[in-house]
Amino acid sequence: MMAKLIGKRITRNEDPRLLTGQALFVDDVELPGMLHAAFLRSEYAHARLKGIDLSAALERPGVVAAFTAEDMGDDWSPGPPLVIPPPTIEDVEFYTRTQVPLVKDKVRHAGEPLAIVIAESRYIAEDALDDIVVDLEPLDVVTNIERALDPDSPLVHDDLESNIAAHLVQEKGDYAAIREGADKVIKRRIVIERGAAGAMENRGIVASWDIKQQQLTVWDTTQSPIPIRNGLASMFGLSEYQVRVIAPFVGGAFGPKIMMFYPEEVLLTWSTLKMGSPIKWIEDRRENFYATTQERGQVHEVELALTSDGRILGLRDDFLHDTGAYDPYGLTIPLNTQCHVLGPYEIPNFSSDLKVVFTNKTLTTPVRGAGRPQGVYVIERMLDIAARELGIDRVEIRKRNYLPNDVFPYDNVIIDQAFESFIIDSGDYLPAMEKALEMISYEKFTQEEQPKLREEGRRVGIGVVSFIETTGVGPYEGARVTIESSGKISVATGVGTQGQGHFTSFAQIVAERLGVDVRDVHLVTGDTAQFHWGTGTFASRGAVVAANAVNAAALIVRGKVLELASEALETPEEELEIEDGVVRVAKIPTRYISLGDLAQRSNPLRGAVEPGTEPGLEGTAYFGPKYGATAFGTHAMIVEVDPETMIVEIKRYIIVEDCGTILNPLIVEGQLHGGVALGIGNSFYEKLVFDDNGQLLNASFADYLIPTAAEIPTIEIAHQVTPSPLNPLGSKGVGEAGAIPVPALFAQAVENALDVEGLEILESPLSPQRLFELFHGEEKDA
Amino acid sequence: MRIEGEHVFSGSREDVWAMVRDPEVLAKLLPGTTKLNQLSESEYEGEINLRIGPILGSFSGRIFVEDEVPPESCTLKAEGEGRAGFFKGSGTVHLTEQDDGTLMVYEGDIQIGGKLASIGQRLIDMTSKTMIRQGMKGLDAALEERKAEAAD
Amino acid sequence: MKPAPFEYIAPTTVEEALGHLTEHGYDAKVLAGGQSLIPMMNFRLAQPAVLVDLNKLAELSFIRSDKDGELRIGAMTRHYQVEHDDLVAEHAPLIHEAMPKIATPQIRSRGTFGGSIAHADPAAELTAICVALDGRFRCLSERGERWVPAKEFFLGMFTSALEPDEILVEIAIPPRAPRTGWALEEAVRRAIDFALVGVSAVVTLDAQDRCERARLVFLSVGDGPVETVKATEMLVGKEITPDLIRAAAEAVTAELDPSADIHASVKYRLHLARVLARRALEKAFARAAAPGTQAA
Amino acid sequence: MSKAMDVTVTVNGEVYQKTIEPRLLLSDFIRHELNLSGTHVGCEQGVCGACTILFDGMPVRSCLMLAVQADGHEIRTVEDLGTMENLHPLQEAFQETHALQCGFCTSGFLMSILPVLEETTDLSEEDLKRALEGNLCRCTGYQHIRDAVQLAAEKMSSGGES
Repeated sequence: MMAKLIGKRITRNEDPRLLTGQALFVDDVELPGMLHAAFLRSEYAHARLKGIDLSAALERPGVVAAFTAEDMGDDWSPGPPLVIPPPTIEDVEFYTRTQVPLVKDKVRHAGEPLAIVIAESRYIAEDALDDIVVDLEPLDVVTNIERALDPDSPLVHDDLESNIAAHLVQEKGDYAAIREGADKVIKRRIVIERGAAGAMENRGIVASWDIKQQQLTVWDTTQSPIPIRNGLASMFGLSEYQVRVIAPFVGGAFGPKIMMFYPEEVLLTWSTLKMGSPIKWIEDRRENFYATTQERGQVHEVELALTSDGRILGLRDDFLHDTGAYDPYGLTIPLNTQCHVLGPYEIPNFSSDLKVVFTNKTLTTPVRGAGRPQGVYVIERMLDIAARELGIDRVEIRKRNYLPNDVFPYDNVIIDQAFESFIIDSGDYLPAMEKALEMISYEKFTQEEQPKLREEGRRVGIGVVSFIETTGVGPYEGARVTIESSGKISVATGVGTQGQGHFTSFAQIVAERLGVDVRDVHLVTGDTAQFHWGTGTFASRGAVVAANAVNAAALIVRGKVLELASEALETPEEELEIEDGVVRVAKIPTRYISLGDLAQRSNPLRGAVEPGTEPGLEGTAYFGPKYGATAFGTHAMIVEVDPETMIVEIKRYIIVEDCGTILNPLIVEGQLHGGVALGIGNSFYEKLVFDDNGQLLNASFADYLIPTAAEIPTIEIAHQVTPSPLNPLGSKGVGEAGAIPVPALFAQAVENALDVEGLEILESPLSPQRLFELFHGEEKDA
Repeated sequence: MRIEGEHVFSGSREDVWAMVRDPEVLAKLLPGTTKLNQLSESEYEGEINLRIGPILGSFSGRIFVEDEVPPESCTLKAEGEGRAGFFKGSGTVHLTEQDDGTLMVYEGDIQIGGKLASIGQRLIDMTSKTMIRQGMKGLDAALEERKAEAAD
Repeated sequence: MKPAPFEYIAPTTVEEALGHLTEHGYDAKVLAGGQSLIPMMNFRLAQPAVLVDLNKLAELSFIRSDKDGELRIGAMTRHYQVEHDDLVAEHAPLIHEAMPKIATPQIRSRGTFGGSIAHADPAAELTAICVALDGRFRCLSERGERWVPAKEFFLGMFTSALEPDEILVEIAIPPRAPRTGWALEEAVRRAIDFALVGVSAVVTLDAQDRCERARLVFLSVGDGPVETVKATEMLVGKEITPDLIRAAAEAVTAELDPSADIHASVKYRLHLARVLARRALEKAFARAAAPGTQAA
Repeated sequence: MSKAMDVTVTVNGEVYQKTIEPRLLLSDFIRHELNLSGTHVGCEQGVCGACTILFDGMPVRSCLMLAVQADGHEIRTVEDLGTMENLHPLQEAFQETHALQCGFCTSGFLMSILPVLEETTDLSEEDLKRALEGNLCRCTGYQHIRDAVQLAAEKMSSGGES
C-alpha cells in the first residue's frame, strides 16, 4: 500500500540548513578576486542628461572601473519586453517602452541608474559615487496618473504623443443595453495607492565570466533563472550551455524578483564579460525603494447596475493603471484586475475601458496579488454600497449573486493574463461563506454583541468578503526524477524557490510515488545547469504547474521500477508494492529488491541499452495547464476603532480557503498567514508617498511601515477542497490568496465600526490620518 | 511643503528692502551661507552649509528675484543641489509700512529632493522653520546695526 | 549604504575624550550607543571627520540615588539597564514606564540614556520626560563643568546646548514629591514607531486633594520637547474634576505649533494632543490620589 | 582614508585576530571577514532585525555597530546555536511549527528570542511581545513564530539543554 504523503503536515526538509545559517543566499557568494559594484542613481525623477564626468571617481584608490551608457556603445539598448500584450484582444493600443541599463538621454524616474562604479569593496565604490560629476537639467515631473493624461502634461516618453502606455476595452454581454432597465445604478470613484513588496532580502547579483572555461555563472535573486539564462545568452551572443544562472536560497520575492531584465542584471553581466573578474552587487534598502518594481496604483470609475432585490445585471469599470516609467510587463496586472472585478459572481454584462499610464515613478510589475486585490476591492465595495442602498444584508446580496456550483467550467468571455478567455475551472462559493459566518459567529455578533458594545460608545465592526484567485497559469514547467545507484532520489525542476517549501511539498509527491522517506528526496530548484527548461515561480503556480510535472516524472520512474522489478522478482507488476525504499512481492514480503539495486541493474556495464530503451531509472516530464485553475474563499474580520485617535485594532481574523487538493497543510497555512499580513500592511500601514517632484518621501523601513508581530492578529483557518479538473493532482495555487481580499475586508469592517451616516471608504490604503479626515468629514490634507 | 509667516522689523520699508537686496545681509539672512555673490540685477549664486545636529548638507545654488515692485514686494525663487539632495523653492515677500515698523509677510513653497527627502522627511519641515526664525533674527540684527551706524 | 571614512578614537578616560573634542571641535562627533548616529552615517547624511567613541568610559555608566533622594544616571548607561533598575522604578516611575516604549529591545541593548538626550530628537520620549521631571544635565568640557536644566537644554531639531567640546556625563532627576502622579500617553502607528504625538504628565496633589503642581510636556509636536504652561496653570490650586481636566486638555493646542509630515497633518496632531493630554492627566491624577504614592 | 586597526574578537567561542578599517560595520565583519553568513542584512538602519546577534549576551543590531567596537568583546551568532544534526530546542521548535519560510529573517529572530527564553521559560504576554517586537518578517505573518516560542519554552523548561 503506498504511504499517503501528499496532503500530510510534514515539516520541511530545508529548515535545518536555514536555521543553522548553512544556506547560501546571493550575498553569501564569495569568489577569489571578486569586485564590488555600486550605482550612481538620479535624484531627479525627470531630467535631461547633459553629461557625466567619471575622471575623479576613476582616480580614487581601490576603484577598478566605472562605466556610463556611452561606454556600452552598441551593447546599450532598452531591455526586451517580458510580456507582450495579448494578441487575442482586437485593436489593443500598446506602446512598448522598456527599462534601460543606464540612462543615456533622459532620466524617467528617481533612482534610475546613471553610472556604475566597480571597486575593491562596496565601501570604496560608494565613496567614489560622490566623486562623479553629473550635469542634469531638471524637467517638469508628472506623478499623478489622472494629471498625466492632461493634454499639457509633461511626457515621460518624448517619442509618444501622450502618457498612454496602453488602451483597450473588454466587453461581455451588452452593459449599455441593460443599464437603462436597471432598478438601481450605483456610481463611485475608487482610488488605490502604490505599495512595495518589501522582501527582507534586497535584490543581489554576482556575475562571473571565466574566460578560460568560456563559462558565465550568474547568481541572481530571481524568481525565474531559466528565462534570465536565455535572455543573457542571446543578449551577449553566448550559447545557453555557456551560461549558468543560479537562484540559490532567495530571501522572499513576492513578485518584483520575477521582473526581467533589471538594469543591474544586464550591467553586472556586461561588466564581468568586459573585465573578466567576478563582480558582486547587493542592492541596499534605500535602492530597493527606488530600483525594485512596485504595484497597486489604480483609479477606478465604476458603475454597478442591479435589480431592486440585489441581483447584478451588469458592471462597468473604467480605470487607469499606473505603470510608472516603463511597461515591460505588458497588461498582466490590469487584466487580472478586470477578471477579479467579476469575482465569484454571475455578472452577465460587463464593460471595462482600461488605460495604462506612464508616470515619472519606479516601474510597475506584479506584487503579491498582482492586480487581483484591486479588482476584489472594487466589486466588494460596490456590493456593500448596493446592500446599504437597497436595504439588503451585505451577506445576503453576495449569496444572491454567487455563480451556482453547477455552471463550471464557466466562461467569463473577457481575456485574462494567459491571453485566453477567462474560464473558471471549478468553484463552490456558498459553503465557504456559510463556514466563515459560523466561525466568526456573524449572527450573534451583529444581533447581540455589536449593539451592546455600541451603547458603551465602542466602535466595533465586522466585515465579510468573498473572492476568487486565478492561479496556476501556463505556459509550463518540467521536472526530472532519478533513482541513483545509492538508492538516493534526486529531483530537479526549473522554478526558483523563495520560501514556499518546494523542497518538501514536491518531495512528498515523489516520496509517495516511489515509496521512500521524504527526507531521502534531494530536490534542486533554481539552477539552470540542473534543469534546462521552464518558466519560473509567480502567480501562485508552483503547486499546480511544477508539482504536476514532478508528479508525472515520478510516475514514469515508478513505471520503470515496477517493470524492472517484475522481471527481477519474476512477479507480475500488479502483485508488487514499493515501500521503504524496496520493491516487495505483496504476498511474500521477504522477496524484495532495493531501489538502489534496481538502479544499478538499469545501467549495467555491458548490454545496457536495447533499441528504444534508455539507461537508468530516470523520468522527465512537462506539464502545461490548458488554462489557470481558480481558487477562492471567504475572509471575515472583527475590528475596533479608537474613536479619538483613529488607531485600529484587529480583534479576530477568519479565513475559509479553497485551493483544491492541498499538498502540505502546514505550508498552505504559512502562505495564508503571510498573505494576510501583507494584506493588512496594504490596508492600513503601507503606502509609497511620492511628492509632485516624483520624490519618494518614505524610502526607509522607518517610514514605510511593514507590520510587525504586534500588528498581526491570530488567524483562524478552515479549508474547503474543490479539486481542479485541469490537473491530475487537482491542486490550485494559494501563494497570493491571503493578500487578495484584505483591503476590501478592512474597508468594510472599519466603515461598519465607525457607523457614520454617509461615510464611505473608497480608497486604500487607509491610515489613522485618513480615518480622522473621513470621520470629521474633511477633505484630504497635505 | 508650505512656508508662511510674518515678522515686524523696526525700520522703514526702504531700509528693509535695501537690506533684503544686499548680498552681505542676504547671506546673514540664510544661516550657514558661506558664499553669496550677485551675478546680475536679479540673480545671486552661493553656497550654504546646512547643519542639523550630526547632519551636514552643503548645497550650491542660485536665487532669482522676480517681478520686483520695490520697496513693496517681489518673488524669490531658489534652487540648489548637494550630496544630501536638492531643493527648489519659490515664494513671495510683501512689505507694508506700519506705525511700529515694517511688516514682512512671506509665503511660499519649498520642495526638497534626494536623500534628505526620502529619509529626513521629519527633519525638513522643522529645519526650515528654525532656519527662517534664525534668518529673521539675522535681519533684525542687521537692521539694528544699520540704524546704529546711521545714528552715530 | 556604508558609512564614509572617518578617524576613529576610543579614549579610555573622560579627560582623554574631552581633549579630543577640544582639538577637533565641529569636525568630531561623539559615538555613544550609536543607534541614532550610525543609521545617519550609513545613509551618509552624517559624515563626521572624527568619531570619539565613549563606550570604553565605564565610569559614565551608573545608576545611583544620592543622600537627598535625587536619582543620578550616568550618560553612558544603557537603556536596558535603566529599564530593569529598581532604583529607577521607585524614584522615577515615569521613566520606568517609558523605557519599553523606546524603539525595540535590541536598540535598547546598545542605546544610552545620555545619548538619546544629547541627540535631541524631538520625537524621543526621554527629552520630554526629563523636562517634565525637572531633570538637570551635567555637561563637561576641558573648560569645566556646568549643570543645564532640561528645559534649557533642547534648542531645536537635533540641536542641544552642548558645545562642540562638551559631553553630557550625568542626568539628575529630583526626588519625587509625595502625592505625585505621572503618565506617558502616545499615539503610534506600529508599536515600534516614533509617536505621531506623545505627552508626559507629572502632577502633584496637596493634602486637601487640590492640585499643587501640574506639568504637560509634549513630544513629536515641534523641533523639541514643548511644555504647555498656560494649559496646566488653570489646574493649580483647584480640586480636580473630569471637566477641569478636559478644559486643560482642550487648552493645550494654543501653545502648540506642530508641523505636518506624511503620517499626520497639523490638524490631526493638534486633535491627538488634546486627546492624549486628557488621558495623561486623568491617569496622572488618579495615580497621585492613589494611596502609597508617597515620597521614595 | 582612516588607518586600519587590529581587533581581537571572540565569536562563538573562537578568538579571531583581524586588521580592519574602523568604518567596517560589525554585520559586514561577521559575514565577510569571518565568513559566518548566517547573520543577514536587510536594511542597515536598525529596523528589520535580520542582523541581530548576541554581544556580551545582549541582542543587538550588528549593522548599527562598528567592528572595531567588538575588540575585546564576546559575540554569539546563529551558527553557535546548534548543528543540522543536533538543533537547539528553539531551532527544533521553529521547524516543527513552520516558523520560517524564506529563512532570511530567521537568524535575527533566533538571536532575539534566545536571551528571553534563557531568562525565563514561563513566558508572560510581555515576554512574548519583547521576544518578537524587534524583528520584521514578510513571509510568515508571525503566527507560527509565536507558536515556536511557546513550544521552545516547553522544550527548554522540561530539561532541554540551553
